[in-house]
This record gives sequence, structure tokens and C-alpha cells, in this order.
Amino acid sequence: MITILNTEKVNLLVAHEITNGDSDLSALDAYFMHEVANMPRGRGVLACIQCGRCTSSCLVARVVEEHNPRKLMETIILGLRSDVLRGQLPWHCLSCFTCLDRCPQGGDVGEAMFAIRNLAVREGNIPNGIVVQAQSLFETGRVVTPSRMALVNRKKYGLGKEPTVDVEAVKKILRKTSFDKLIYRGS
Amino acid sequence: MKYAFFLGCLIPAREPNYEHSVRKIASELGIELVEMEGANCCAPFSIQSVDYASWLALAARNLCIAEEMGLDILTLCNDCYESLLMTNTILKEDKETRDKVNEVLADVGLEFKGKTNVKIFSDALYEDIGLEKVKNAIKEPFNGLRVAVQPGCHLTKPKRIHFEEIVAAAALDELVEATGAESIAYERKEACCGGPLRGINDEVALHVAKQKLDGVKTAGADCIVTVCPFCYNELDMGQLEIKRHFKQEYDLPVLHFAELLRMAMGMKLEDWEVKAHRIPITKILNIKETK
Amino acid sequence: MKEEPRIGVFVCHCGVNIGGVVNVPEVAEYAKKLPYVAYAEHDLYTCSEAGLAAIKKAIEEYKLNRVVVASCTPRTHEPLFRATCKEAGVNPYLYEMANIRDQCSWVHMHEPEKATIKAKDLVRMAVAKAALLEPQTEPEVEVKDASLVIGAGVAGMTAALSMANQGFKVYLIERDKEPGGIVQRLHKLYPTLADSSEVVDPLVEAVRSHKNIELMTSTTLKEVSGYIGNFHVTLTSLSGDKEINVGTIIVAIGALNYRPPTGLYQYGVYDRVLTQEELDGILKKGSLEEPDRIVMIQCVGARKGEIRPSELEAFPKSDTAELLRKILKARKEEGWPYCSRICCMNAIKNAILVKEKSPRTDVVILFGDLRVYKEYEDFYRRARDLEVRFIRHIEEVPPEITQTSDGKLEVMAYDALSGLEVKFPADWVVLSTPLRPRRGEVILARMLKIPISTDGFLMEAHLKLRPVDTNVDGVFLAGTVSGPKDVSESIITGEAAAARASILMGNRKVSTEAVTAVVDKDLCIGCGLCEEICPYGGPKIEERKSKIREILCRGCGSCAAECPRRAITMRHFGDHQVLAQVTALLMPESPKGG
Amino acid sequence: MVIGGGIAGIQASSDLANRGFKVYLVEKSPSIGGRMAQLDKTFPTMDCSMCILAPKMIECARHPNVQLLTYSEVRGVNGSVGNFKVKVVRKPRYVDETKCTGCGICSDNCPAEAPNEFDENLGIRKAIYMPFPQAVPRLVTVDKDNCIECGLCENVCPANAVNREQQPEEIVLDVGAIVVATGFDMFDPSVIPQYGYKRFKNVITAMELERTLCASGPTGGHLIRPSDGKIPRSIAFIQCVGSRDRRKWIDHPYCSSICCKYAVKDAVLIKEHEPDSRVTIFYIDMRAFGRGFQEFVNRAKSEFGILFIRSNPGEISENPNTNNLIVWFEDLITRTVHNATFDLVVLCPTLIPRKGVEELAKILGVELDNYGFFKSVDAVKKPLDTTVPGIFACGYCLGPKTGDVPDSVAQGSATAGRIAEVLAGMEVS
Repeated sequence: MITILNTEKVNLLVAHEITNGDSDLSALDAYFMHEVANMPRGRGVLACIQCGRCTSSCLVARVVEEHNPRKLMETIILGLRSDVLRGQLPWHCLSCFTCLDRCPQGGDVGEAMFAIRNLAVREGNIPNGIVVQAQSLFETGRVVTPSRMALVNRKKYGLGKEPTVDVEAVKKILRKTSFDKLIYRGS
Repeated sequence: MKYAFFLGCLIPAREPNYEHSVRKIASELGIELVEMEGANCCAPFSIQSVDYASWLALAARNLCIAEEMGLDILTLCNDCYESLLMTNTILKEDKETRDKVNEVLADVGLEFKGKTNVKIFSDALYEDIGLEKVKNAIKEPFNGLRVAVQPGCHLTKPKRIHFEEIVAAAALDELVEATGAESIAYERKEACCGGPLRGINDEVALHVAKQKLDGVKTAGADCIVTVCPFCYNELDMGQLEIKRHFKQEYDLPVLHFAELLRMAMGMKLEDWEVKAHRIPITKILNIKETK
Repeated sequence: MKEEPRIGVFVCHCGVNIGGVVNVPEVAEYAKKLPYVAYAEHDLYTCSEAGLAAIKKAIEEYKLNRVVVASCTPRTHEPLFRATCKEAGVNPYLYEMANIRDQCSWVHMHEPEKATIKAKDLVRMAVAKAALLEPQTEPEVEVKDASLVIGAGVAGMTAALSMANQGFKVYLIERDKEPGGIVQRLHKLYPTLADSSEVVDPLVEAVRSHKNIELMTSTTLKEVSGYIGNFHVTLTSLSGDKEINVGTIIVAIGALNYRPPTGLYQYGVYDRVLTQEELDGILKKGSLEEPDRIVMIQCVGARKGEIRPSELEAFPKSDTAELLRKILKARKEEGWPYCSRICCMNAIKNAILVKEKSPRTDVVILFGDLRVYKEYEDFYRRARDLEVRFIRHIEEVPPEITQTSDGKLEVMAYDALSGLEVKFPADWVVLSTPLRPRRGEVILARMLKIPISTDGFLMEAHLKLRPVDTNVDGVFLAGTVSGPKDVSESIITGEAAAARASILMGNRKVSTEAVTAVVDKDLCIGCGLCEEICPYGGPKIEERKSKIREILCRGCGSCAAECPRRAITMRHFGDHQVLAQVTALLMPESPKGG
Repeated sequence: MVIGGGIAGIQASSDLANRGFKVYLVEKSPSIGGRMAQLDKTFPTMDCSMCILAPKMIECARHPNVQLLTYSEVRGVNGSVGNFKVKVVRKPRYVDETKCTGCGICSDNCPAEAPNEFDENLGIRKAIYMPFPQAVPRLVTVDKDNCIECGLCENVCPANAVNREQQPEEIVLDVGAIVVATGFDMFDPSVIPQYGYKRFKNVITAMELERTLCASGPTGGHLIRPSDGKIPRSIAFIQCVGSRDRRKWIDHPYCSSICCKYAVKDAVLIKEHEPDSRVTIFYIDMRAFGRGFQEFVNRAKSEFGILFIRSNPGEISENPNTNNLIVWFEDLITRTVHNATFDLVVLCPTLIPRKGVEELAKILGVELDNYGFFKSVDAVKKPLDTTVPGIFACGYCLGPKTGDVPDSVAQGSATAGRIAEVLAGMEVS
């Protein structure tokens, strides 16, 4: 619980917090907003009126201080491209769509997160957990593969035959969309 | 009713008990589940995060398989549901994207035509089978059981946002109440379980799950019921981890909705199914026994 | 033969507004014992229809010839109670009011007993005065069915047309060579993005061709005398003076764009620092190429500084031109204190125009609060969809503008939300400046006796309920002369002012103030002090005696106070009447209160 | 004919009547006065709203050219400008208007109670009632939905005015022009579940607060909170509840343009009532445009110490033991998520088109705009003309074009002017 500061103090806080922080200002990219907005699912960034309702609602923001969807949108508008794409910022989101549900502008913040992630992945910024799932998908057609034990049990419990997957078709599709290039870059 | 049955990845790998209950209910209610030969992963949000075009193409492939079968898709998982539903909608509405995706699909000899619909288990029961028929099938109602329903984000929100409907959560509530149990109100009912961050940031995932469990516990629920295998996993197994991590114990049994319905329809869980739950559900079974 | 006063006292509870603090029944009981009081009662709401009916009934039943209401303020309620007296056959000036709400229950909220005592005091005073009241008549004057509209901008032209269409003669004067006002110079109008000419041209054409409108351009006001219904106006132009008589006057001289002083945001230093108005001109000419970036800064010279009371208090006494110069100079340095209401939309409009013409231009709007009220929210969204960048900066730290070696500008500002210092190289910097009062306004205000509000614009009669009326009967305000407004809002006030003026002209007659000054010719020495002091031009020395022109007299009492011979008294506020009140206050036991 | 007896309608009626036109002022509810009658004080001058409105109501009603048709509704319109035939239904009051004196003895004796709409349902009224003490006309009305038909009112009425057999009466009026001034409704914040309105007792709307602060309101002007009747020590205002909202199931994308102003006013009022209380306003953009308002906001900050926090809170939860409210918000200045506890939370809901406005538009044959308000034929040039010649609109029924009371008054006068202009033109031709 916080105690509310009086106005003077809050204003002072602003005055003192004028810093350059760790951000690399020479890298300010005016066209970053344009870049994100023109990605699929990225239009939401233009809707933002910086009201802060998304962050106020975000469960992760209450736990992880640096996760702040509103600020992420702001950073994009400002053009801090490398801050957004190189760091952890896009990867805390749960995709729970609470922000999307609550954003008064119907601004797809949660949706825009996918656009930002897609861009980050192109920059080689991709968490291991996702690489594992993606590689599994490419190789087996599934993000989670059943263990041998599970398949044995399946028979035991009378669940019918094991589900099939056409791995070749999956690979064909993913090669065509260059998915493999994105996920095997690091290794 | 007849559906193209989309199992997804997680259920066959980890939660055969869920599938088992669904199959039992389906045969009891006269629902025919047809396997989707060769179907791949739905391409959940983790894949969506990597690349948009790959997501749409993979999901569309599954839709095409159902189209060729001439059936609507029945999914059991919120993530599969969200991915397939969104893809189906985008491709039906947006010709430009559809053409691009079809270009990719042409390589595997498929074309998206927009002739199938995507349903999740609870919606199928509510919309296609009907609440009345479900109610009539109840033989051993769970009278007095206080249930915290966890609808799961990907069941309710995309639907609400993109289709102006807020029925999905309500439908699940009504179905739960049809079993005689009471669907109670609790804080952050609409909130996320934390599951999506599994493998990316486990600690945050646990924090989120904890917020959810706090709400459920405060409201005094007997158990949690969900349709989503991810929510199930996070809330069930998550309790053990929270116990380790935060030294906090909730002891809240988590049930698949299909299990709850199946028991209410008078079909007992088998031993291996009871044991599949990390938080023992014997409490719930006892309530049932004593009735 | 003067009849014996029979006073009725009506004490109001005003729900709990008064009754919650003051012991109203006790006050009413007390009133019954006062001299000449024939009847007293208390009501929940004396101003309600039932309360008024009760007054009428009591007047009839108890043959009352004086009425005292102890309730709220005469400012809002006196006309109502006077009308009630009149309907019951009592002269409306045989009515007196005691304000036991503002002066008792509101200010002494926590001291109910003392508030009750004070209420009794006030009622006693009112009764004492009421006993000495005399009937008065309100002189009726004829209203000429012609109107003068000053300023042929959008608001003025709208007002002129409305009245002319109703059959009234309208003199429409404009100091510029052409009608059209400030709007004419604009490029496009928000939110329709229609050409300003689409609005202005049809109006200009209509006022030029209307048989009831006499349009006089390059014409200014030289002198105004007279009063509601009969203003005598001298107009002046290059071709000489012209005198006209009108019944009403509508002031629609508009406002001007604030021009920053040289050096503020490097305005006037670098020629690529512009105001929105100047950008408008460039857009109109179509001479804006495809710049890389335009940075707009909001609230330049708005929501800044404050107008010191001394600036305004000095106004009536000092030399107008000199004072005005001072105010405008101070404001030019400090900026104006109010929000100018239209600049946000104006900036967005120009941003959209730039983006539609040159999508690759990066348009940045630095703002503190974005006041896109009403449905203009859609307009804001449209700009965002065009990828205009809205960046909230810390207003307290004004952006700094420098010129780089390659001749480009650079804007350095602090982002309010991240606290980051951000730099924008820019081809153009555009300053959004507020509308400010015109210089001519002060002269007009003096000529017409309209007060100036603390924001520098002309003041309406009541901020809430009489937005286009002024304190001077027969004079109305339209458009931005009473504060910043956009085009549609100006049109509405133009229509409204015309409607209010038409009521007077349509009715042909209007009754005026009965409370006027009276000169005792025997005492008057014709010193002329009254003529000098009167703000309304009422007294005039004729044949070495002061003569009050009643129709001009507003009953303010300045002359009566100043008269060295005490030759002037006020009707309804005679010395004996006021003294009776004072006596009643100081000597509660005095039997007849004077 | 003027439809709607709020401040805009009253102004239009008075001006038209003074201009010499016969005016029928049709009001749906039992009394004229509209929304302004419900307010406590008006911003930024802090004039008592009813005190300045009441004389205008009475002046309008007493005007010989004005015929009040309260508790009446327009059911049909034929004809065109200069020559409309309007069918008006006078709903039965079950009280003889010519006999009732408004003494209130019937209400005192009536055993049936109902929520008081005028007090935003905070208090109760009787089934035979006068909506508020200064009501014009001063007549009681029987609310048949809540009446228990005991007949007591009939017995006690000294004027013999109660007539329980009264039937709806249909009249047809010939008018030259029509003014629509039907005003607005308040958005129901329970549509936004995370703010907990109607779930948590101490979450109220601004209109409810307005009635609470009003000396003649249900609490006698004492600021108390609903859960326990205690004086709240910390109060939060939340702006933009339902406004600037493009979500499909809410869809009020416009800014109501008055909420910032009234919230600041209410905050100052609370400080005047309870100087020790902490008042916080959560806002997105402080839209203090309009005359004297920026100055007023500055005073609210410096003189009254009201805290302005730039943030739109995400959710409110309740402490079940104390009924205190926990507001989750991101302080956009410190850029961190906080929760703060308040005794009372006041939601400032957007203003939306009146219920039934579509039906009225259909009757009149006029178009509505995207938001469901009456549409101007030209937003810039002819803001008060609807899409049908001879039918005008003023006040908030035109949507957020109206900023506040003075805008409504100016629009009321302006429509009167437009009508005089249009009808005069017709005489000439």
C-alpha cells in the first residue's frame, strides 16, 4: 500500500527524475512506431492514448517492475527501438489479453505485443523456452511431444490409436515462411 | 452431432484423463468424434510470437483438414481454440491475407475455403447439444459443491473482443451449475493462470498463479474447475511449486470440467484418473460418497 | 394621504439550506412582534409555486401593503418576488429582502444560535426599511427596431443575418477592408476539413446582398451614447462620420492569435519557427514541400502566468490606451492564463493536413494535456491512424530550440512519462498559440461600459445562465470576444445574441430601472462632480443645475455618495430608509425603527 | 414546440415566448428542471444550481405564451416547417391538475414507497409524490407501478384532486417549428465490471455524489458513504468511465467534455465540506477548457490541495471487512503500479443518448449521428439544425457539442433565434 504524496512532492519527483537513464538516445528511431504499426497485429500501437489502464490491470506489472505495457507503447512512440527489441521487455507478457479487454481505445496492446515479438525475433531476440517449443514444432509437428510412457498408457486406458501428424507437410510450410531461419539462427 | 476432433499436443502428452472423460461423455450424449489424420499443432501464442505468417499457415492447415472432412472442429484446449478461431476469422474476413496463406498451403496441396467452424468443448455442449440435454443426463448431481470456475483467458477474451459476445464464460458457469454445483464469484475470476509464461519466466508465472489462487481461497471454494489443460496444469501442479517457493499451501483440488460433468452423469473416475491429480481430489469424491 | 404600513414577513427554510442552521420558525415568531408587521409565516421554499401563492393569499387576507422576504439573495430572486407582489396588487418596490442564507446559514454554518440572532437582526432591519418604502414606477422606453453589429467575422455576420432575416434593420460594421474576420484567413476548418471559404463566402455574400443589412467596412465606432432601445452611435470611416440610431448592439469583434515575443522558442530568431496561423498560411499556399520532420509545441503562451488584479482594478481610472499597452505587454512576455480551447484541434488539423499531403513527414506534437473534447476525439484518432506522434512533455521545462550547423533546427524536450531528454531534429517548429483579446476590446468596453473579465475578455452578465448578455441592457456578445471558441461555437453564440436582441426589438418596448437618482434642485450648486463621477453618463449640468437622465441612470449611487451638497438621493435607497435600517440594527428596542 | 424541459429547453421556451411565439413545452417527467435541477453547485462559480435555476423555471412556466405539458410525450408528427401537427399524449397523473395545490398531505399519508429517481435512487419517495420541492408545476403525480391502490390519498386530499380513474389524453397541436432538447442519460458503470459499481457499496457515480452533497438531498448535504454512513476521509474520482471508449460493447468514443470540470468542482466541494479529507482525481487528460476553468483547476491544486494523478485505474477491489476500496493504478509520473486504499470511490461516467431517443428520432423523421445523438445538418455551419427543416435541437441531445450549462443556454437562445428567423422568412415568402 502506498501513501499518497501531496502534489508538490509528486511534481518535485518529476523535476528530479529528468535523466537520460540507460537509454541510447542517439539510436532514437522516429520510424519505429511506423515499423511496428505496419506489422501484422501492430496497429494497436497507434490507438494508445497513454492512459495507463493496461498497466494498472496487468498482473505481470504488479510482479515485474520493468514490465509496463503502457510504457512499452510510449517507448515505441518515442522511437527507442533497441530498448524495445533487444531486451526482455516483450517477453514478460502472458498474452492473457486483459489489456486488450480493458483498453478504452480498443487498442490492441496485447495484440501489438505479437508484432513487437515478431520484430524482436527477427533481431535474434528469442527466449529459450520458445526456441525449444518452436524447434519441437518444426521437427515433430507438435510443441509438446508425448513420451513413450504416455503412448503406452494411452493404449492401456483404451483411448484409441495414437494421433498422427504429417511432419513433412509442417516442414514444407515452415520452410516456405522461413520459420526455420528464425529459430535455428542461434544454434 | 459429429465433429472433427482436434486433440492438440498437450492433452495426449500429459492429460489423457481429460481426453478419456470427454470421450465417455461424448458417447453418452451421442457425439461422434472423428480423428483428424495428420493434423499438426494449433500454433499457440508461443509460435505466434515468432512469426505471424507461419502461425496462420499452420493453423490454416488444420482448418483445411476439417474442411475436407466436411465437419466443424471440436477442440478441448483454450489455446487451440484461440489459435484456430482467430485464424479462421482472419482468413474468412481478410482476402489479402487469405490469398497469401493459400499460396503457402498450395505447396502441401491445400486451400483454405472458409467452410468450417471452430468450437471448444464447453461451447459445443452449450450451443449444439443444449443445456437441457446436458441437465437431463445428470444422474448424481454435485449439490452444494462450491466451484470456482476458471474459464481461462483464451476462452473468453478473444471471443469478447473480436465477436462482441460475452457468452463463453457464462456458458461454462451454466454448465457447471447444471451439474448441481454452485459457480461462485471470486476476485480475478477473469484473470490469467500464469501458464503462458511457463518455460519463459517460471517465477512470474507462479506469482500470477498465486494471485489467482488467493482469490479462489478467499471466496471459500471447494475446488477449481476449468476446461483449459494449461490452466489445469498451472493451477494443479503450480500449487506444489508455490508450496515450495512461497511456503503457502492452498489444498484446492483442480478438476477438468469434463471430469466434473462425467461424475455428475454417474460415471465414476478410474483409479489412474484420480491419481493423475497432483492435489488430491479425494475430498471431492468423499463429498460425493457421503451424499 | 399615506396609508399605515401593514407588513407581511415571509421567512424561507430553503429546505435545509437555511432551516438546517437558522431556527426559522423562531425568526418568523420574532418578526410578528416587530412594528407594523401584520403577518408573518415560514415556508419550506418561499420561491416555490406554493410559497408564492401563500404570499399572494396573505396580501389579500391581511391587506398587506409591504412585503419582506427573508431568504436568499436579491440577485437571483428579487425579480420573482417583485413580480408576485405586482400580481397581488402591491407595488413591486414595496418589497424588501433579507438575505438570511448567504449571510447567516452559509457563513455561520457551525453556530446555529448566533446565526438565528443575526437572522432576526436582518429581518428587523428589512422591516424597518420596508415601513418607509415608497412605490416606484419603472419607466418604459421604446426600442428601435434596428441593431448595430460590431465586427463582420463569422459570429457577427451570423448574428446580423439572423436579425435581418427577422425583418430588423442591421448595421454591420467592420474595421478591416473586407468582411470575414479571422476565419477567412484560415486554410481548413476542423473537424470537417472544409475550406474556410465554404463557411465564410456564403455568409459574406448573404450580408452583402441582404436588403436589411447595411455593411460598412473600414469603419469603426467613434462614440456611443444613449441607452437600451435608443443607442445613438457615431461611426467613422475614411469617408467621414455617420450617425445612426439603434435599439440594440451586438459586439462581435473577435479575438486575435497570440504572437510570441521574439526569442520565445526562438520565434522571430529562426525563420523556420512558426505559429500555427503561419503554418496555416503556408498550407494554404501549398508551399510546404516534404519536410522530414515538423515539431509542434502546444500551449505556447496559454495556461501561463496570471493577470494581476491590479492590472484590472487600474482599468476604469487610468488612461485606457496606456493601460492596455501595459496589459498586452505583460501578457506578451508571460502568456495568457487561460486554456484557449481550440489549439489542440488546430494542431491536429494541421498535422493531418501535412500527413495527408506528405505521409513520410514525421509530425511530432509535444503536449501537456490534450484537450480534444467532444467528438473531436475521433479527429485525434484519425491523426494517430496517420501516424502523427503525440508526445507528452514536461511543460514546466520548456523545450529548447537550437540550430545545427547544417541549418536544421533541433528541439530538445523532456518526455513527461519516461522522464527522458529527447531530441528531435526538425525542419519546422510550429508553436500553437492561444486566442487573445483584441486591443480594440478595451476601448469598446469603456465606450459601452461592459466589464472585462479577469482573463482579459469581455464579461458576460452571468457565466452560467446569461452567456451572451452583458451587464449593459441591450448590448450582447457574440463569438470569441467573450473567450476562445471554435467556428461552430461562434456561430451558436452569434445566433443566440441575435435571438436575445430580437426579443427586445420585437417587443418594441422595455421597462428599465426604477431605482434612479433624484436631484434636489434647491440644494444643487451645479458643481458637476456627479457628471464626472457617473460611469453611465446619467447626470448632465443644464442651466447650472444637475439633471439626471433617468433612462441612463443605473442606480449605482456613486453621484449620491459624492455630491458635496447632498443634493442627490437615490429612489428606494433614500437616506432616511438606509438610516432606519442602521438604527434598527444598533437600537433593537427603538419602537419604530427610525 | 419544445420537447424537453431542461435548462436548454427552458431557455429556448423563454426566449421564444418573449419573442412573441406561443410555446408548448413538452416534458416527459412530472416537472421541468432536467439535470441541472439535480446538481448541487455549478462550476466554476460555485453558484447553487437550484438557486439559479428555480427562478428561470418559474419565469418560464408563468409566461403567458408558454403552455407547460409535463408528464407528456410526443407520439407523432406530421407536416413540414411552418405547419407541423404534433400528437402529444398526456400521461395520467391520476391527479386533477386544476385542483391539486401541491400541499403534500397525500404524500405524507401515502404508505407505499419507491426509490427516488431524482436522488439517483439513494433515498425514497412515496407512490404519490412531487419529484422535488421546487418542482414546476407544483403538482403531485401517482406512480401506478408502486401504488398499492389503498385510496388513502383520495381520502386525505383537501382539494379532492386525486382521480384514480384518469385516462391518458391525446392532443394534437399545430406548431411552426420543433425544438428537441431531450438531454442525456448517464452511462451505467456496471458495464465495466472491474470498477465494481453496484458490487461494492462505496463505489458511487458522480451524480449520486452530487445528490449526496446537495443540502436538499437524501443525506441533508452530509457527505457520508453508503456502506456505514461514516464520513469518508479519502475519496478518489475516476475519470473517463465509459467515455473515450471505443470498445465494441461500450462504444462511446467521444469525450463527454464536462467530467473533468465537474469532478474538480465536486472535489473542491468535498474539501469545503470536510477540509481534512484527502481527495484524489485520477485522470487521463485534464480537459479544463472553457472560461475560467484552467484557473479553477490551478486553485484546486494550490488552494485546496487536491491531488491530481495522471492515470486511468485498471481495477478496484474491496476489503470485505472495512468496505474500503483498493484502487490499482499506474502512476504515469513515477511509472510504477500502485494500489491505494480509499473510503469512497466516485466514478465519472460518460453522458450517453437518452433512452428512447431512437423512437423520438423516428417520430420526428430526423437522423441520429454515429453516437446516437441528434445529427446536425452541418456540424460547422448549422450546428443546431437537424436533418429536417424546421426541427432544431439544443443542449446535450446534440451530443457532447454542448460543453456545459452556458453552452446549453447559448444553444437554447440560438435555436429560438433560428426559429424566429426561419418562421419570419416564411411569412415574407
